[in-house]
Amino acid sequence: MALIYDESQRQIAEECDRILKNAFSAPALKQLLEQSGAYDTGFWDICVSQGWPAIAVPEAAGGLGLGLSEQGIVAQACGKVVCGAPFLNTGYAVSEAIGRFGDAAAREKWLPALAAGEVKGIVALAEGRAPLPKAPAVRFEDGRLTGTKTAVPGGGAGDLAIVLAATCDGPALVLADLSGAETRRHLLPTFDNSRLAADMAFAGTPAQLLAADGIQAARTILCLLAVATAHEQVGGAEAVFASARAYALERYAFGQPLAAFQSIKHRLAENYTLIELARSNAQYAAHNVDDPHFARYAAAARIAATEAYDTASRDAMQVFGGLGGTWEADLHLHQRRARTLAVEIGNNLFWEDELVEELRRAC
Amino acid sequence: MALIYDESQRQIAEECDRILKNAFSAPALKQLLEQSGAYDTGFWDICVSQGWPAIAVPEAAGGLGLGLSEQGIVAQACGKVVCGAPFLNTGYAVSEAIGRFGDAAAREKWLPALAAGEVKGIVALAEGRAPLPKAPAVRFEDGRLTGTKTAVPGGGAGDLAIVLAATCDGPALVLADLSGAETRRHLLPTFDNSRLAADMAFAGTPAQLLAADGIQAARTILCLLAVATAHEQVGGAEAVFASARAYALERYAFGQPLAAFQSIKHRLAENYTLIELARSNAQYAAHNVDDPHFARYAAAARIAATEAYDTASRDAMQVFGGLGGTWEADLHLHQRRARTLAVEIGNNLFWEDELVEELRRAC
Amino acid sequence: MRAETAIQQYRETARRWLEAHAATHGAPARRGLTPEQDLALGRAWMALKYDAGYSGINWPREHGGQGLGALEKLAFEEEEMKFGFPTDYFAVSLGMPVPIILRYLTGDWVLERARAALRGEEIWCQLFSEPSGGSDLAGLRLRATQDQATGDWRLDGQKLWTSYAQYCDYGILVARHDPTLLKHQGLTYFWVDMRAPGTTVRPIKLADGSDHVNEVFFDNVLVPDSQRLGPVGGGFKVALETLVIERHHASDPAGFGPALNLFVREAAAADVDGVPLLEDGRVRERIARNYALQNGLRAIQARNQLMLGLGMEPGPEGAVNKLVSARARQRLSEFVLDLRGAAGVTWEPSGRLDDWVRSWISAPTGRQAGGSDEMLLNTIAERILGLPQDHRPDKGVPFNQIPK
Amino acid sequence: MRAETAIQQYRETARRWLEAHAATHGAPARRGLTPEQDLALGRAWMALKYDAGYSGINWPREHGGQGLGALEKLAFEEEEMKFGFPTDYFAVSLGMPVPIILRYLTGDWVLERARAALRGEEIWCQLFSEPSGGSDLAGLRLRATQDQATGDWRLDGQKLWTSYAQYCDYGILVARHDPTLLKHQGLTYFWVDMRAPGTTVRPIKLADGSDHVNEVFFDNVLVPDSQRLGPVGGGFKVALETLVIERHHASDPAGFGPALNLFVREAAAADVDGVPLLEDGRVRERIARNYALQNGLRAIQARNQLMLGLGMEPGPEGAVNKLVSARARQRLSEFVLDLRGAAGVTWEPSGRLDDWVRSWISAPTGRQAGGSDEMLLNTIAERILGLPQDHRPDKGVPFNQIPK
Repeated sequence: MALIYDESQRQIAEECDRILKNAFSAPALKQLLEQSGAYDTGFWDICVSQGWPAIAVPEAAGGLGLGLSEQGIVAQACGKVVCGAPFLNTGYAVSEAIGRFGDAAAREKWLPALAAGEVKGIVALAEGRAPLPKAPAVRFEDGRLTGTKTAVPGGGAGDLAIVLAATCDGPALVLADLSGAETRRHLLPTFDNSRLAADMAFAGTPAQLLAADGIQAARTILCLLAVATAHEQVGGAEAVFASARAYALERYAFGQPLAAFQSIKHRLAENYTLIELARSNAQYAAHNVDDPHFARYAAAARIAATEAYDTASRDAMQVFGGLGGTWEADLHLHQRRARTLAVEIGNNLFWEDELVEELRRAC
Repeated sequence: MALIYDESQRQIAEECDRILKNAFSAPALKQLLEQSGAYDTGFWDICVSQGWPAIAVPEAAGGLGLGLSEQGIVAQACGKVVCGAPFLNTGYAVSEAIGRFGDAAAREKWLPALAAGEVKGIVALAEGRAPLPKAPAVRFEDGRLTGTKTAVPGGGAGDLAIVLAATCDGPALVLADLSGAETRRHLLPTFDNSRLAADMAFAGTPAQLLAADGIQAARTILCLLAVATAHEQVGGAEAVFASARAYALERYAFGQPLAAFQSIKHRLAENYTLIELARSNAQYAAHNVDDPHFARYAAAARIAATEAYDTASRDAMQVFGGLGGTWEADLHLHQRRARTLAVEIGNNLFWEDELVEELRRAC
Repeated sequence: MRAETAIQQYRETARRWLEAHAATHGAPARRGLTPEQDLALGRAWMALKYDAGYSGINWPREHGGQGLGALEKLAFEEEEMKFGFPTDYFAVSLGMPVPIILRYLTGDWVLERARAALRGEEIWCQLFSEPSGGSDLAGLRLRATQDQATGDWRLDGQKLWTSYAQYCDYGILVARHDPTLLKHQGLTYFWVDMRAPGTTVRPIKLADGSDHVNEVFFDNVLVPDSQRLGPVGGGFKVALETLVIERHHASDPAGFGPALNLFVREAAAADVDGVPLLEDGRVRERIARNYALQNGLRAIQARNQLMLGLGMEPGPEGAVNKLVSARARQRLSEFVLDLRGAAGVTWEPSGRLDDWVRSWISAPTGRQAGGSDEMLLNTIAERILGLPQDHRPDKGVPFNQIPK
Repeated sequence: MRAETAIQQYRETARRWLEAHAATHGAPARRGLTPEQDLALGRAWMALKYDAGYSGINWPREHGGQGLGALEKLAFEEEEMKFGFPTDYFAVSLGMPVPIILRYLTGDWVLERARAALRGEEIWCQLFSEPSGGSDLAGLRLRATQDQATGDWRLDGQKLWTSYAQYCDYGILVARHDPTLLKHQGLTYFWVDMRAPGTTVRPIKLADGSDHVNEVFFDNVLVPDSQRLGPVGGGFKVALETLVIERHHASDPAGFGPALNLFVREAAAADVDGVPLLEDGRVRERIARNYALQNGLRAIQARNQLMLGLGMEPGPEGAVNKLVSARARQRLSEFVLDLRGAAGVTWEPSGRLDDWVRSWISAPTGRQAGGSDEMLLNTIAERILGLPQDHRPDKGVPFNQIPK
């Protein structure tokens, strides 16, 4: 890993862009918006065939043994095309959780399957408005989970989940096998349906302990997921910003290109600035994944990425004028995804709090 | 009082502008910045000779018997010229406190003197960072005050203060006579010295009770003061905005007036917007001084006015370019005053909290 | 003061009347209706208003109106707005097209149109915007070609963003009759029959799933010269005249999004891991800033109405409403999604005004309709503050030589 | 990787050396000094650096430098910055004027100037800006008139914003030799002796009370033609060349205001009526947003330095630093005053970098120095994003016919 991508990392980035460029289909994505419970299986097949779920899985477990920087590179490419399935980053989070906290049996059982894309990993930590609930309503007892996690991203199709659940000794991080009939999924209608948000009702779902200090373990995984997601957000921001820039150059008003108006120029320059800050934050966090201050870099990356993607998609619609608000213009794909990614793993208020606590401790 | 100024109110406004235009002296104001403890006595003499301290004092007590709208009109005119003494609005607050909460003796003793400008009223409610401290360190017992209020605006020269002070029955609002040797004033060096901020050490200062429910009474007075101050802030914002507009029209760069650049146009248009919102909020609050929702209108006026003045002065300096940051350019008079008025009677965090509590109660 | 009281009484009476019909024609009655059913309810509502004397409140009596002032109209609209009546379909129709034809035409035919429009039986649309640019009215390209023999016209081209065109009977339209003239000089103004052969309406689906704006295509559509309003080449002037007819509308300081008290209520009822949302300074800041903004807009509106009532011309500061309220609505709606946590993504498309997700998803359109932020800022800068116009390379150039 | 380690070692060595001198020449030693004393300390510090081999780090050895790379220079500057050494007086001098004369002149005289400048014995200023506009370099008006007989020049006019001119021995200057030519073509470049008769330096007092920038007046000042750099009419080109010499500086993500951890510390220690400030979401938001911004800038800087070390040209994104850091500094400093309550107004003028009031009061100047926000945004838009230039009515027009 490096702050500047090395040759192989640059190759990964280019290869991802090349592959996804040909696979991207706005009409298909928009079709997914209008139904609940479907995701872009074609997109996911590409991920699997390209070995992307294996990136951060150790080589011994059938993975590529790469790290968060490479995960981020792929996520960024997927973000550019508003990827049609949520499992790449959530699967990474599950792999990391198993790799860091699981026993040998768990690692042997699940990591190769995750790496091969045979098992789709998802993350079910949040409850209600709390990304890391101090007293989860979902309980873990005798190897079984009971209770409901609401609006779990990917919940409609995940096979394996990391779950923050209450035990007699406080919240623990556990690994839940979702394949059986003990788990009921209630798909939610959302403004970004291919994320497969679902309420997950556990009624004796088999699970195993990953970490007894569940909050701390979950926080570690959430930070990793946040950095991977930040890359995805940056990719989305870059793509929607590129659309806005191109449109401003091509479209004329009052006899000159929109891009000649200072208000448009400055808006785009501000967008560029936010995106560069977000990208640099994300790369920096990924590069420093083993640093004692990783948590603050992760929070900074998350905050900057959320602001950049929200702003770039909001402003792109503004640059496009009336056209920007149409179903046809595709910009709303980014508008939706920007917000979905902004709330799925904790809003910026949560991450601001996390960051301030980190900084306070250092004072 | 009216939402649209009537003929007599318009006359007051014009008369104030006319008088103060001739009295305004930027060099004198800048001289005041460089010394502690001096205020613009010439300005205050004008206020007194014009009868402005008498505006809201009842006619029976030697006043003009007008109200908050008129107080605001004068404050707005004074704000335009970065008035060189703080006593007009603080005196109004003291008069209102006495008029609303004082007994007949207090009214007879103090109101005529306040109206005549013989006595300068000031407001000493805050302690530390709390505009309305729940447990003031200053105590009121047996008709005497003990303890210290820090950074009291006008503290360097005030004769009579309303003070929020602890009693056995909780915080009370009291009226303190500052003329004796029991009160020591320690003038503070500030970035806006003519405001006469001073630490006031009370060592047996004679005082009398105005209201036993001190927080509620103080809040009422603070709201009145906030609306008067909002007018002053609007006046300041208008003046500094007018400078920026004029400069942008007159100054050329790249062969065209600054005002032809869209970034400058839009910045000024945004300023105009903030100022119009602030002015309308302030007038609305003054007009509705007897409305049960006055507290929320006052908070809204305060919040909008602080934002407008801060922004207009910040942006004016930006429009002026390098020149804006010079001592000579006078804009820093507004920069300083904007911030001084922003913090003197509670920052916007405080007023946001006040407003939200009002709205919450209605829910 | 007397005028104020009279208006107050008018408002009270109207409110009582509106309240009496809210259950049958207001928001509750509209839940679950198909668009066709909703339109039918709207027509019924218009007829009801007509019969009760609440149609064309500030129109002259000889045009079928009530002969009252802008103030009565505003008072009624403000009250009507609160109940969610199905009036959207008719707002443009009665706001601009019908008044302008009443100004340019005389006789029974036009009076009959006015009556039918007031009763909701007929709807008129305004065909100004084109794909070439919503902000640049005079940049339109739709061609009007005059037959030298008959004097009649043929229209060819496309209009865009035409609200409710799919339901409209007639429209007003500006076309370019001569592209070799300067931009503003080559325009001519007509009214058209939306059912004339060659006219095609195609709804545009918006990001929020709604489709009440349209593209309208004109393919060799015959328009008799008698349907021309104003002289050949006078189209721009008539268009500007049209746009200023409806100077005083009731506006919504919430930017036509959910009311702020809904936000306060939602935040007051919620917590994050036991900490009440309303205790969070960030939530408080949003509430307070939005309240101050909306209160400022209400104050401006109240003052302007008072001035109207006194026969004075309201100040120009009303122009800030749409700029700040639409932007603020967008940010506040976004923030609501944040506060809802992961479940903030939940949504089923609806047309409901109290739906924060709809408010957020349609906000970009809200920031364009009636002028983009940039246009509004320019308008404030130029018209109110007297700052110079932007550089305009299209000035003094024949239309067909302007860079596109 | 090897290069990275070598730099790391260079940095460590430098830091140890800097630490050893912090007490005698750094921030603590400067407290309470008069400006003259501080300058004297600065000169002593420069001599010390020169003797230790830390002067002109990336200058060629033949010019008196160390012959190292930009990376070593940046590493040293970043470390040096932390201790508050009195280096301000010399930054411009060594950054642009001396390098440009070294490029255009040869011989002992110029080498002697370089050595004296590196040792802090002589200081050079840059006389570019004028009252007519800081942003518009080529709009300058100071006249240079050539004596047809001798070929020498007379300067008449005024420069503005010249940093530390009151202490300077020499300066570089652009003047207009022919106002009938196009704006960019009528300029010629000179070096000048700041003590030449007719030269008057007048310090400008800034809002924060400081006066290290100046007006410089030229009244019929004789400048031999030998002091011309580049051809007559080539002044704009030499000026641009000057501006790009110092491409890579150590920048400060706090916008040269107090460090963010000072804010966190202040907020962590304070409460409002018993509620800790750091619990307030509004305070948290400011801290977190500023941290994310500064961390992003640090990340860009770290990456660019790595690239320099690898012999690659850093990306253009460094341009965002000054734009966002100066703005953010202004807002954060304002907010600190808010948090301090009524006592937030307390202040005695000081030059201390950890003074939030000074930071706030001087922020407007910070947002201008090195390019206003508007210019920086234009630069990003045009140079990085490839968007069109603004409308430029001054283009293609003789200078004396441009509207002023």
